[in-house]
Amino acid sequence: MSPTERLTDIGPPHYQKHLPPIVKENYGKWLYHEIPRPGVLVHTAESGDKLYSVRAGSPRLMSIYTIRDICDLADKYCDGYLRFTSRNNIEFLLTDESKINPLIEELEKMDFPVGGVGNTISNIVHTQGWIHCHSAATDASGVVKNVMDALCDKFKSTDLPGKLRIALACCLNMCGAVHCSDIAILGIHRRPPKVDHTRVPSICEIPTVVSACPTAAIRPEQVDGKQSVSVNEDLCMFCANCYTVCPAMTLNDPLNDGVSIWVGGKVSNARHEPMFSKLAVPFLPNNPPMWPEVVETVTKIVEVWAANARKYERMGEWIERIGWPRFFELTGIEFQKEHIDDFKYAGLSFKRSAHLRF
Amino acid sequence: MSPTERLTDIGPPHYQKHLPPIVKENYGKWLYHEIPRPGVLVHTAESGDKLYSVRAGSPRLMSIYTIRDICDLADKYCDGYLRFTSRNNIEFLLTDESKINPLIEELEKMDFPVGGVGNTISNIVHTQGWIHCHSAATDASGVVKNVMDALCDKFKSTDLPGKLRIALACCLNMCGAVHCSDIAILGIHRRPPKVDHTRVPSICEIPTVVSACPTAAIRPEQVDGKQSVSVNEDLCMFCANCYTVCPAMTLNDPLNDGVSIWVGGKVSNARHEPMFSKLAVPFLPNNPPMWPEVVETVTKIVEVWAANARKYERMGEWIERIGWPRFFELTGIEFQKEHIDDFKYAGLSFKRSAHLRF
Amino acid sequence: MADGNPNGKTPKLDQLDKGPWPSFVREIKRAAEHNPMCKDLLGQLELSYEENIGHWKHGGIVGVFGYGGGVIGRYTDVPDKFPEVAHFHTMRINMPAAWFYTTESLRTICDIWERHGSGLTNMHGSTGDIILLGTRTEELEPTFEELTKEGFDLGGSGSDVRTPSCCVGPARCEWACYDTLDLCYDLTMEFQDELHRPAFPYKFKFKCAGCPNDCVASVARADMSIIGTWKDDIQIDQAAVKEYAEQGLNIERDVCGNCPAKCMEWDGNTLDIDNKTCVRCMHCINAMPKALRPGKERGACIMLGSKAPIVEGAQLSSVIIPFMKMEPPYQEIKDLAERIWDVWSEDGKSRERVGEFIQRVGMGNFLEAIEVEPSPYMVAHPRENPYIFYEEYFEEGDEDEDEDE
Amino acid sequence: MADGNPNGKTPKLDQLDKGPWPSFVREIKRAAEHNPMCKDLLGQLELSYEENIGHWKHGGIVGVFGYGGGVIGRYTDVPDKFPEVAHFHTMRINMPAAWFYTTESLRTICDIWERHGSGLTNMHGSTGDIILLGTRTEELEPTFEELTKEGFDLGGSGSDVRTPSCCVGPARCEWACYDTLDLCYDLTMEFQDELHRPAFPYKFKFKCAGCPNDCVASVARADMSIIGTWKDDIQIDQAAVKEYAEQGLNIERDVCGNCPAKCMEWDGNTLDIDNKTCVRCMHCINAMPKALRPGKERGACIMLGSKAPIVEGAQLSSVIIPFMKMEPPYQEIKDLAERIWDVWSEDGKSRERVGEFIQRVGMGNFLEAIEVEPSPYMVAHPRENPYIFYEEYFEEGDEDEDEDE
Ligand code: SRM
Ligand code: SRM
Ligand code: SRM
Ligand code: SRM
Ligand code: SF4
Ligand code: SF4
Ligand code: SF4
Ligand code: SF4
Ligand code: SF4
Ligand code: SF4
Ligand code: SF4
Ligand code: SF4
Repeated sequence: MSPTERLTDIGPPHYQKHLPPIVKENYGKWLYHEIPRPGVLVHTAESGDKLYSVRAGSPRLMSIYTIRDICDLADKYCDGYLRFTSRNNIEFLLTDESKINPLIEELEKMDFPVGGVGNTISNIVHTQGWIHCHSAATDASGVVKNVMDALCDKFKSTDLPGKLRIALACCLNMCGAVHCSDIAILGIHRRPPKVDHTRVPSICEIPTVVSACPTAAIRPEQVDGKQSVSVNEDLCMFCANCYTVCPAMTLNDPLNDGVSIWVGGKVSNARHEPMFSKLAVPFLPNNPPMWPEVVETVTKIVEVWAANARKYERMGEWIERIGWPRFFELTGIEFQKEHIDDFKYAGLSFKRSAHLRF
Repeated sequence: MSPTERLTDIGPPHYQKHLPPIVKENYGKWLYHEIPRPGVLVHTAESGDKLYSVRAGSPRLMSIYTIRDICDLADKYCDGYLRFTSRNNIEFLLTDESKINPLIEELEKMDFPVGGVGNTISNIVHTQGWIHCHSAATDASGVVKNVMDALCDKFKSTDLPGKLRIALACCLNMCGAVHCSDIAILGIHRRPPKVDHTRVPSICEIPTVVSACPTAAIRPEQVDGKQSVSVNEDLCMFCANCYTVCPAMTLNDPLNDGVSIWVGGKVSNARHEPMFSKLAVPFLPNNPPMWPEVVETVTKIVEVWAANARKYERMGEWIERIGWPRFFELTGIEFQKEHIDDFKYAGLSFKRSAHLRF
Repeated sequence: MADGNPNGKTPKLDQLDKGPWPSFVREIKRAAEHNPMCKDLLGQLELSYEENIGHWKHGGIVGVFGYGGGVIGRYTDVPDKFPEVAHFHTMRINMPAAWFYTTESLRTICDIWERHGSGLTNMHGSTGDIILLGTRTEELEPTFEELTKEGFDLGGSGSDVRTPSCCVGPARCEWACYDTLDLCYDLTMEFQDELHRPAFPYKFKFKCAGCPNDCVASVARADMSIIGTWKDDIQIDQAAVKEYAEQGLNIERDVCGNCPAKCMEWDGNTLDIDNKTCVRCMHCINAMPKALRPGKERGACIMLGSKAPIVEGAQLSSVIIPFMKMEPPYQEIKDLAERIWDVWSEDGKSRERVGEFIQRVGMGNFLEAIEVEPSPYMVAHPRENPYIFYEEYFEEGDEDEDEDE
Repeated sequence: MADGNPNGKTPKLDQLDKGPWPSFVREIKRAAEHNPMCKDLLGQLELSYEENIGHWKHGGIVGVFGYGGGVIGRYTDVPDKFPEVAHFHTMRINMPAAWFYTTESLRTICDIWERHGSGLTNMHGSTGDIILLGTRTEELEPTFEELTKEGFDLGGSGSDVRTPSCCVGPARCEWACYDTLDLCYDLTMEFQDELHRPAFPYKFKFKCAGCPNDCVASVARADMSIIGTWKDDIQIDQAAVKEYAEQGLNIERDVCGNCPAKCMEWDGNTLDIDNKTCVRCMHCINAMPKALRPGKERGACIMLGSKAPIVEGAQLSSVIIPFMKMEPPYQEIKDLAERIWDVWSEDGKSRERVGEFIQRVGMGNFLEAIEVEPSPYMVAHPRENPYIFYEEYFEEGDEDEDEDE
């Protein structure tokens, strides 16, 4: 058939079609909110109407069968409306307060934890990993499952100093935009690309490959008569940008791929301006299916923060107050050469004052 | 004569030879200090001894005849001891309190202003300018004289919010290390080097010249048979580093050389960490002998700060509290394209949050 | 079957089938009961867990007719072992603004995906799309046809406008300073062509947050971050403030003490805010939602350029327009976006995000090109280095006249 | 004479011969009464004031026998007009530590300069030297000979150790955390050869400040900045604190309120400092010198790398050793300096300051080379970008063993 007969460029359905009546009626007229119990929000409107949101954790990777179960719940308790959050949690929108507890009971029977509201740990924003991406240095879903299993009680509580946002990205492309998270889990390579000289000439554009390298580690090179490239391994910091533009330069390496941990980022403007996450642990091994080293490290950091931070202090704000030397001391993490920036802006991250805590 | 007979490598005289007895006796045993009147410090030692320091402003460029006058005063009032400060002021060290006022009277008769102590404007750290340097984009002594004439009363007072440090450098080499001053006056060029192709080949090392340029604006070039260089004017930002290594590439330009004004730097660790000065005014003309535009601008900035800053607030701390938009509003200085960084770290100086004051 | 799962066993993955957090393994197994693709997906994943390496080939270009984006091609590198995932493409479906759904529309999508795909999804992808995870090339077009009939369209991928997203905003939040859902929807519809037909140097993302809390992390991951704010004074209900105090909130320490602008004073009776100094960070409002509210003169701050680290290092968006009214038809922001695209498409290098482009050409030059006046709001502070590309200078003879450009 | 000063007149400069601030013009005129060089200096300066341009040629290399530094060669570019400044070299004389003088020694220098030079000086140069301003090449050696006889030596210039300087410190300051004068003198004597005979890629400056107030601006203009500090608790005299309060100092607002670490509490009776959080900024001590004093466990923080902007942009020094005891013979810091010089001289490019060198090779590599362990004290924060040059990795076969280097 010809494109003219096809529907294209229709865009998403209009949001209003998907808003529950109470939202339509009080749209833009909300007055304030409260948190009556973990996982539940009550928003009160100028009209006096009250909207109850029950938030449940989700694995993000869901089968249509589970989605249908969720729809059944929404039909039963929310007149057929629900939403997802920007961190992939499920929100059930109720108008009848009395239905909250029954809904929560059913959710828990179905193994959906209720929480993630207020000063707590919410769901982990994450990416594809070995489920769907060619570029992954670690799995996403598996690591997330293990970490959330360990932190699930904190997801259900609201007694942390402030919000704690964890994100995971399985490679430096950082689809999870983990670079501004309280705790970031980042898949990393540690070996240079293996150049497949038989395929480079046919499937890669040499100039593109060469210019893709931020450290100019890649040079054009003749390999038995054919145009290919060579990599100066000393200049390579394993970003995999070359691989993104040239499938014949893979960095995946079962022995040396692994996970790095970053801390102290935030995006909200509340109190402190947005901050990037900073390197906490340069390398932890991929150790499926449980990734115990990752779980242990993340849990330790969370606990030290929870025990020491003041009310409202996000991870980065807390560390700024106590200083990095104390952070490493309290978490028992070893400070290494890798922690010191040596990329473009390196000098600006050096300690350029005598403000010292002993 | 042969070097063996000569005295060399003897270094400076031992400092102890130049310390007044009261200093020797109380060396390292000072307890506290007070500021009994503008320009005077009293240091009390554990022994109870009191040392009175009277600080006088100096032009820094002094003839031996004036130095001898100063020595006469030191002989008369200080048993033949005196010192200079890190900002080129003269300090008379007295043990007899009753001699303070007579000394100050004599100093004022000799046109030496007494002050610079406490929360005040001290002497202007500066450089050679047209008095002695080939590289100068403006004069040093002349500008300093005019600015200090205008601010002399503030040198003599102690009622400013905090210390205010002004420095001048006559070119980007910044011998005055003006880059961390509350107010910096910086001589600047605005036109690319004029390459003298007749001299470059003979007196300059082409590779050195080429590599001296931070923006890679300089290329080797054959000019009527001889090796010389060409400058891509679009890439030139007038730093004059090429001129420093190659006298045949002068940037001095009577029409376009001038002065830029920078604000908000500090070096002490008191309260805020050390800060670089930031661009306030990109260009003011060289207008000798009085440099009225420079004097007016600096005075205006000082007055706005003095009127608005809180106790202890240095220029940069004050601006950080009120925000840059308000600084430009209060001083009436126009914000231009030039104010926005476009060098190496540019992006880091952009406003990367929604922290906005309206 | 292959090593990795002798006769379909997945001992490693099975260990993730338990624990308090909902299990993605259980989801795949559940789908595997109906769909062989998912069985092989499990098998391949078990193999990855054994070998510590992924088994997907570098994506090939596949898609639906007339679109340049919306589909991510994916093929296994062990087709002999797992033939069912020989093709395993994902489709990105543009979600409704703020991820509100009727169960009816969700079920419709599930039904379509049951007919044409693996039955697995991501609710949602990091950009915000509904991710339909895993299908064969020949199923793309039919799936697309059914989706569009039901009123759904593909999202972005490749060098195009990516699916815009927004926070829940006015739909359920008392702090929304503009209508995030409406702007998000309006921009998405206005730029359908740019979204489906990649014509830029690289991807371009819009994210709309209703206030400085930035609940869609726009400042970190949108080429254009639109963050609600206000110009006038914070609305204070002093009585309600007192109530918070009585209920035990330490206003002095926890509210005033955390104010980044140090512009609040609490004398035990009244809360005083110096609104000229307030940086609109939201903290005090967050801490006392019943007592404080954003001002009434509302709009948004437009910021540009955030992105992940590849390849010049991660960037946060920075202010380009400190305050813009946000009302339909949103012409001002649309014009701004198009001026930016013109300049960037003209001079941007391939795979250079707009944030990297600005760094390379210089903010000052960029502003001139998009016809926006420089403002101190755009900088944390003016330049610290003296390397100024002066453009104005005197020529011999015009000492007395104005400077030349 | 030439235009610029027909028959010696200097109408422009004359306008700077008045005003409340001491006039450099008056100084030159005064010297001009005895020395023709100064007459021509005036004339040339008047010419510069008329033409808005300097009239000095790019310096040539002149000096005293056996030294590579200490003299700055200077020649006029209008010798026909001002023959007396055909040569106008400056000599840098190493000042006594902290610029203390007996009038006797000052007079001696004046007398020598009267015989051999213009009679003009800078008290002092920005690096700290006594600057003898203007003489002829043939006068350099005789001047040097007389100076050394009187116990004075030249300072540094060129790619050598520059004249170290220090704050007044223990000589007249209650806050000195180490003996700045003694360290300054000791380093100067220890490194005489490095000071007089340029052998480095570029200049290297030492500046010694007795406490974090940094009264010699060492953090901004020394390749090695040595800043006094303490490890234990700030000494508090509570009674004296109260006195300040009674005399009207608002301790809550002006002292505690300005504490960058927010680690002080004043209840109207006692001042409490959380010394584990205190960043040793000096503010509270500065504000109440009679009540507070630095702790007793004193030493210095060693910082590296500050410099002016040419050519990679200005730098501030950064922490390399957070705390070092500072006692004669100061072996530890001397060894550190020499290890740094070895590495820098070996691998540094020409005209690359040590701070720029560290940036180029990377702090981590630099630390390995100078044998200093990495410490979190060296950074404001760990890296933000994921571009890590991992050096350790596993080889096939050693899965279970430790990692290789
Ligand atoms: C539902 C959601 C918006 C959406 O469209 O989906 C949302 C909803 C609310 N956010 Fe948010 N935020 C949501 C993601 C975010 C994000 C984005 C993210 O996490 O990726 C941020 C930025 C986080 C960061 O800075 O890294 C975010 C930073 C905030 C803040 C600032 C917190 C802080 O102290 O930095 C507040 C204010 C507060 O919590 O007091 C806030 C407050 C709120 C309020 C109270 C707004 C309101 O009055 O309704 C809502 C309930 C808060 C809660 O869940 O505790 N919301 N909020 C998102 C729920 C995600 C989830 O499932 O957990
Ligand atoms: C004499 C001198 C040291 C020397 O060896 O010559 C000196 C002496 C003192 N300084 Fe300083 N400072 C001296 C240059 C500096 C410098 C360096 C400079 O200006 O180039 C600084 C760093 C300035 C900056 O941050 O840009 C400096 C930052 C301080 C501070 C921190 C002020 C602040 O709030 O940032 C204090 C503490 C205070 O003033 O309360 C201080 C305090 C002092 C005290 C009170 C120390 C003491 O107890 O004796 C001395 C008298 C202060 C005064 O003059 O008000 N001194 N002081 C220098 C006098 C220069 C002059 O003639 O004006
Ligand atoms: C599916 C998704 C991850 C997820 O599981 O949610 C994803 C998956 C991929 N991203 Fe992404 N990105 C996804 C959101 C993001 C985000 C987050 C966001 O949009 O808010 C980012 C960081 C923000 C940003 O744009 O900088 C992101 C930054 C990247 C980058 C780095 C771009 C850069 O300029 O730094 C790449 C590399 C590239 O573009 O070549 C990339 C490339 C990719 C590719 C196409 C792999 C590749 O190199 O071609 C991945 C396909 C995986 C697969 O097989 O399915 N993805 N990617 C997200 C899109 C789902 C959706 O449409 O909702
Ligand atoms: C005399 C003095 C200025 C003054 O009037 O006080 C001075 C004068 C010159 N400096 Fe300087 N510098 C002087 C202190 C400084 C300082 C301040 C300091 O040492 O604390 C700095 C900034 C700190 C630093 O070292 O970065 C300084 C940074 C420079 C630079 C830039 C160096 C850099 O790495 O960025 C140059 C250019 C060069 O070295 O080629 C320079 C070059 C020069 C030259 C030699 C000009 C040249 O390009 O060859 C000047 C000779 C002028 C003349 O004819 O007399 N001068 N120079 C200062 C030395 C007097 C003394 O010994 O006490
Ligand atoms: S982060 Fe990397 S590996 Fe993970 S989905 Fe994105 S591109 Fe793929
Ligand atoms: S991985 Fe990154 S640094 Fe290494 S060669 Fe490829 S592009 Fe260059
Ligand atoms: S700042 Fe420039 S012009 Fe001034 S003395 Fe230093 S080098 Fe010469
Ligand atoms: S002045 Fe600076 S930028 Fe211009 S050519 Fe010379 S070295 Fe390059
Ligand atoms: S960003 Fe602001 S308006 Fe939007 S949901 Fe979050 S708090 Fe509400
Ligand atoms: S919004 Fe933030 S800055 Fe403004 S008053 Fe409240 S806390 Fe302070
Ligand atoms: S630096 Fe510290 S010790 Fe030295 S003079 Fe200044 S205040 Fe005193
Ligand atoms: S020295 Fe500075 S940081 Fe420490 S307590 Fe005093 S003011 Fe606070």
